[in-house]
Amino acid sequence: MVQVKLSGSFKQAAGRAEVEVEAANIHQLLTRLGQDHPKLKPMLDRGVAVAIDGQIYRDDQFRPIPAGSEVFLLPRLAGG
Amino acid sequence: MPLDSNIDPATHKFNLVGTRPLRPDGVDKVTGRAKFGADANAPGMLVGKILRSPHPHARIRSINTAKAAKLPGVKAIVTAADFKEGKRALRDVLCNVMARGKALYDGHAVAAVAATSASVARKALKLIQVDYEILPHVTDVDEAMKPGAPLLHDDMITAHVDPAPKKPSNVAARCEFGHGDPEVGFKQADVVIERSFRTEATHQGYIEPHACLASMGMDGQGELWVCTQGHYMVRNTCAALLGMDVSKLRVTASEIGGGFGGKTTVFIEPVALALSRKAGKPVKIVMSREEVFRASGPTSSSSMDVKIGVTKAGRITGALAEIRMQGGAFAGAPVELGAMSAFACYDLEHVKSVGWDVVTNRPKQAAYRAPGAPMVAFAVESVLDELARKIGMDPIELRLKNAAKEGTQSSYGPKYNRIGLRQCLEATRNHPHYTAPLGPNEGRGVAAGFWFNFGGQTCVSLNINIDGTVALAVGTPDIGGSRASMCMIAAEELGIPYDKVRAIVADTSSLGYNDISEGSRVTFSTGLATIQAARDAIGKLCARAAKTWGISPEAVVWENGHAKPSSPNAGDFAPLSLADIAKKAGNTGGPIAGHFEVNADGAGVSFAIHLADAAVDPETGRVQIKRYTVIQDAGKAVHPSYVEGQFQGGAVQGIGWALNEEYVYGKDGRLQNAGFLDYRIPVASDLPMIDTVIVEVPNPGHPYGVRGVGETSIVPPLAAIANAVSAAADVRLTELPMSPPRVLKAIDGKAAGKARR
Amino acid sequence: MSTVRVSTTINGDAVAYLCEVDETLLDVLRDRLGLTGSKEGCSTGDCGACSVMLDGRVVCSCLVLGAEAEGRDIRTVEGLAAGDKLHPLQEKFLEFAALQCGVCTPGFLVAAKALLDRNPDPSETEIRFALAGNLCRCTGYDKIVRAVQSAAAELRKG
Amino acid sequence: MRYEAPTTINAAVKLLAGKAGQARVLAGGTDLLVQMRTDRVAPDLIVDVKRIPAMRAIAAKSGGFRIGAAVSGAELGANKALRKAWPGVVEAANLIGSTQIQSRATLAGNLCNASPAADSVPALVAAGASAAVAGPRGKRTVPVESIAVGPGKTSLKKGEIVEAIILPKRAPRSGDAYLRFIPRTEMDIAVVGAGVNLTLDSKGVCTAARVALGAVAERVILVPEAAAALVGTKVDAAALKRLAAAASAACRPIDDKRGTKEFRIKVAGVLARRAAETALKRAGGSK
Repeated sequence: MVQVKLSGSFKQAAGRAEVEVEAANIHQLLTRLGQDHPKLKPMLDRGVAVAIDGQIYRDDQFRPIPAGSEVFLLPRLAGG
Repeated sequence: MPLDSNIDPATHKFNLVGTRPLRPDGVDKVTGRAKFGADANAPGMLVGKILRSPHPHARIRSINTAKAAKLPGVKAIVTAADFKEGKRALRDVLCNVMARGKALYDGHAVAAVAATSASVARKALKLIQVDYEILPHVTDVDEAMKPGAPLLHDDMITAHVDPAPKKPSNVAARCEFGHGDPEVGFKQADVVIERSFRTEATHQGYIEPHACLASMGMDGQGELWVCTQGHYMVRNTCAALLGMDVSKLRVTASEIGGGFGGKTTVFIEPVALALSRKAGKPVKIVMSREEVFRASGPTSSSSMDVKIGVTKAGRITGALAEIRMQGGAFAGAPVELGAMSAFACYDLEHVKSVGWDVVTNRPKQAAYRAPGAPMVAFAVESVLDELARKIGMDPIELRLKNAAKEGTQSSYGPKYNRIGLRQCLEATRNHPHYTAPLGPNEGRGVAAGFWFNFGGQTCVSLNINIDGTVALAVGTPDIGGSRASMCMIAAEELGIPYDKVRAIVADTSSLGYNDISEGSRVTFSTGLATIQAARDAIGKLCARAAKTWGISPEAVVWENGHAKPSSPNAGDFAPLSLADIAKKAGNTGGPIAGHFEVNADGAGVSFAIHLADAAVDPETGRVQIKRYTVIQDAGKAVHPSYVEGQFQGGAVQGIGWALNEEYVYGKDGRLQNAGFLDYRIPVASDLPMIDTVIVEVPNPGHPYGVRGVGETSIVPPLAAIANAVSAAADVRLTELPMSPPRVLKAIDGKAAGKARR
Repeated sequence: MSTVRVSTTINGDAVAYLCEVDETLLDVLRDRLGLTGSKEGCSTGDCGACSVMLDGRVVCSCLVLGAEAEGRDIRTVEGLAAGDKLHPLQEKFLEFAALQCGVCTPGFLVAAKALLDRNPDPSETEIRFALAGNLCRCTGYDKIVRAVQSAAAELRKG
Repeated sequence: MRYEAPTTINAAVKLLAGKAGQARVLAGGTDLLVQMRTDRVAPDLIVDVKRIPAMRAIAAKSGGFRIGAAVSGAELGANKALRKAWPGVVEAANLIGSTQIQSRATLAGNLCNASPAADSVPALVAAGASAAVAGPRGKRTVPVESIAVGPGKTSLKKGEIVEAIILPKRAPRSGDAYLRFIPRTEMDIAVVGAGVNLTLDSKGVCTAARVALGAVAERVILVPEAAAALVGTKVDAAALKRLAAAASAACRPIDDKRGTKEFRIKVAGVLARRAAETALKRAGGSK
């Protein structure tokens, strides 16, 4: 199980600051999150990034999530 | 060397990385040979020009192009009807490229012509009759949020608000970040300061206007030459808007005359392609400077409230920011990034930032160097400056007491990896500038800044030539000297001289997809891919040597540009140089090339501290920057001259934003200053030298420890200068730009206030 | 619109062209003569990217009509190097990394040459004011000013 | 559109007075070409006056100077005698635009463009300069302040052209100065401009003064009340204060993208005072 920390808008949508999902990589994580928390779905569809132990992943959907790592959901970043 | 090995940048002795060789595109750029967007021509080429709405908000009842079409020399006319209304994600891009139903800002494109000359094209534009129904408009972010404000989009329901609003508004979305409860934090504080701030929209101000040359064949295959930060993005977007197969459009990135985020989207490119398709001839479009200002993307203007509490001992107990940004006529103001970065420099228990993305009748904003962050840093760092004064603490001391470090939970969520904020603060405190004496009417300001830095999709090919030189193909347009850095990196890995590598920016048909050159990602991601492509080639070179020697590839190592047996046990063979192996490549298995494709993640965040001395003329409000120092963590500076250049360039853009640059709209909703005369970017005589200190705290996510450096440098200057000006004038400035009338008003207002007391 | 026939000298070579009355010298250089080294950044004389020498003085070629060039002497960035030898200003711009995107560089080089022709030993302030009509958005001018200082010193050595 | 480059003033006047429709004089071109490019004017005839020798020269004339209408700012700046006699006029002319603009821009062009913010005009008005006008009905000489009548509008009749600017002979112990306010250090249009010209007697008492302001009204204005504040004084602090107040009081500016009314009124006084201090120093007096 992965403990996903949510803050701000994600927390509001999910109704809590932390959710648990069964996922071995980012792709599974996002799929399950969307299924378990329909209110998160539009935000996930708009694009999100996932931070695993402080490293932000924007694109790498099959990045494995090591057991016990700190996982955070973030909006997808765009730059200048 | 194992392919994924990271060297320790702190102890590793580099041959080239960290030196300052001449850039490979340099001679072309000092002799006028370099080809920029507007420098290409094609036989039979037509000139494309765009008709733009003079109204900030108007319904387009009809467009009559009949008269223009009859003008001799006019070969094609297009309107929104000529573009495919495809995927929803591209709807706003399409509507921005060519108005559909309504013109949403002064300068919004409504039609375009291609003609045999510029003068015919100009004449034709005057013959196009557009029947407008003028609608009420709004250009200010706070006005646009009010109930009853003129509505831009009937279907805009604010996203991420629970429950969802029933009625449409100009507010596209809300966002929120943070942890803890600021209200609890404020109760623990000895001093709490709350202030409101405003910043005006500024433009990236690249000197090269948007330009492209499109050529569509009658077989549906197209070529596009364009100045852009991302030619793959241009290809994919244009193909979608024109209903083409991606494979049928080849886009070549010209030399690019500045972008700073402003060339990360499309404006004229789909129009030129549509005109060319219709006319059956090449079409060149070059924006005028006025068009650049009116119709390409400036950044957002903002309105912000910031509240921070500290103890007398200098510990921040609570921090709260509410940020409203207008991003022009379509959703997408960079308020999320602003809200995320607001308090990112600090280690806080109770922190919250809320952002509102608002639409107005202005051109759609485009990314501008650390989008969203500079204005929010202006607000936050101004309040911190005031708090430091209030509790009588040195401003760097206050920041050091609260600085984020490895393991800190960032205000936007995740915990930090290894970061260099503390090192930057300490370097600032030890810099002679920090304690240098000030003259009369002068003030010193300090501010911190943060930027995320990105990675992204990247693809690199490295071909070994027959003579042992190397052709390196990258797919990220070179916006600040990246070809030099990539040649250095490839040569470093291969162990050959710098001038034996030549880097090009490949076109979209020659190399796999690359994300845009944005988010300070190029030296990080393309550099990372170049390292890996070189290591891929080295593996192959070693295999060829092994084959030549008849030993196992595992028994060959690569050292200083040569393949060598890994130990005496492996055999006694004279080392083979890269050139030796290359010469025989045709007989040992064919061409040798290294490739790497990656979703580069692991870009390290970066922090900077800026120090500014400003003199204020108390009688006119005029501000002069007397001294300026940038201290920033680069992780590892590959080419220090270009790292310094990024520091200096960002600082000076920030100086412009702080002092004089602004979009001025009249009551009629029209842009008043669409030119370099009245949109005042800094000139050489406005500035002192910009001193730089490169701090190197390696990024664990990169083999050399590289962090992006391009954007962080624009984050602190607004605040650093505001703090300097506020100190010099002895009154807190809360609105940007701090133009003379605004500064003088503040000075006079304070004097009047004192007189009343 | 009437067409004007013009004979002039560009980078030392005799050149003849036809242009329309409202075409600027910059339009002529770029579109008719293929000399695209001079850049159009604003077309209002505010950015200096189109700087050329006209009878020994630096001008914005966007503010000169093509028709005015009759019998004049014009020098552009393309004429700065002598054969295969770069001018010291060009060399110093490279050495000091005084360019990032490079689109303003031709204008800066022409304007800096005009300055050094008249004032071989300018102060930093004189350099900054002499080049105030050339906008650069990438560098913050620091490295440009240093390159000009160094080129001036080099040229003084002769 | 037609381009002509006559070599005599008579030929230029003839062309301008002809039935060509809208005709424009091209001297430095730094305003005209911008106006053409931005579609604000579309002349039928352009008369380039730079090939008229008399208009390219600076001549000494009855103790003063006659500056041809096609003399550039750079050429003015290079004329030592002129710079010595009228430093305020030359510094004003040399403030117009960049080095590049200086190679082209002219005093006469700055005057005839009739912008209220023209940098050289307050200095010329303060200097008591006049304009030599040639036209189909002959020649006349008028004070420079009578040329502009409003933004972009002049009192010149069809076919008339300013052929030269005339600066009078200098009395001993005279000094002039021009200051403008711009947000940057270069390249901006004046938000306020102030020209001051004064003469002292042997005791350092001001015997004559002229003060002119730019960018605070529909055209450059001469402010006799401000000059009166100086005459009869040693241009001391009290006189300067009265000068500043009179300058501010004479302003009738507008709010625009370059500055507010309030700002212009206040800064006009500040600049008039500072310019007077410089003029005083140049006249050999001391504050």
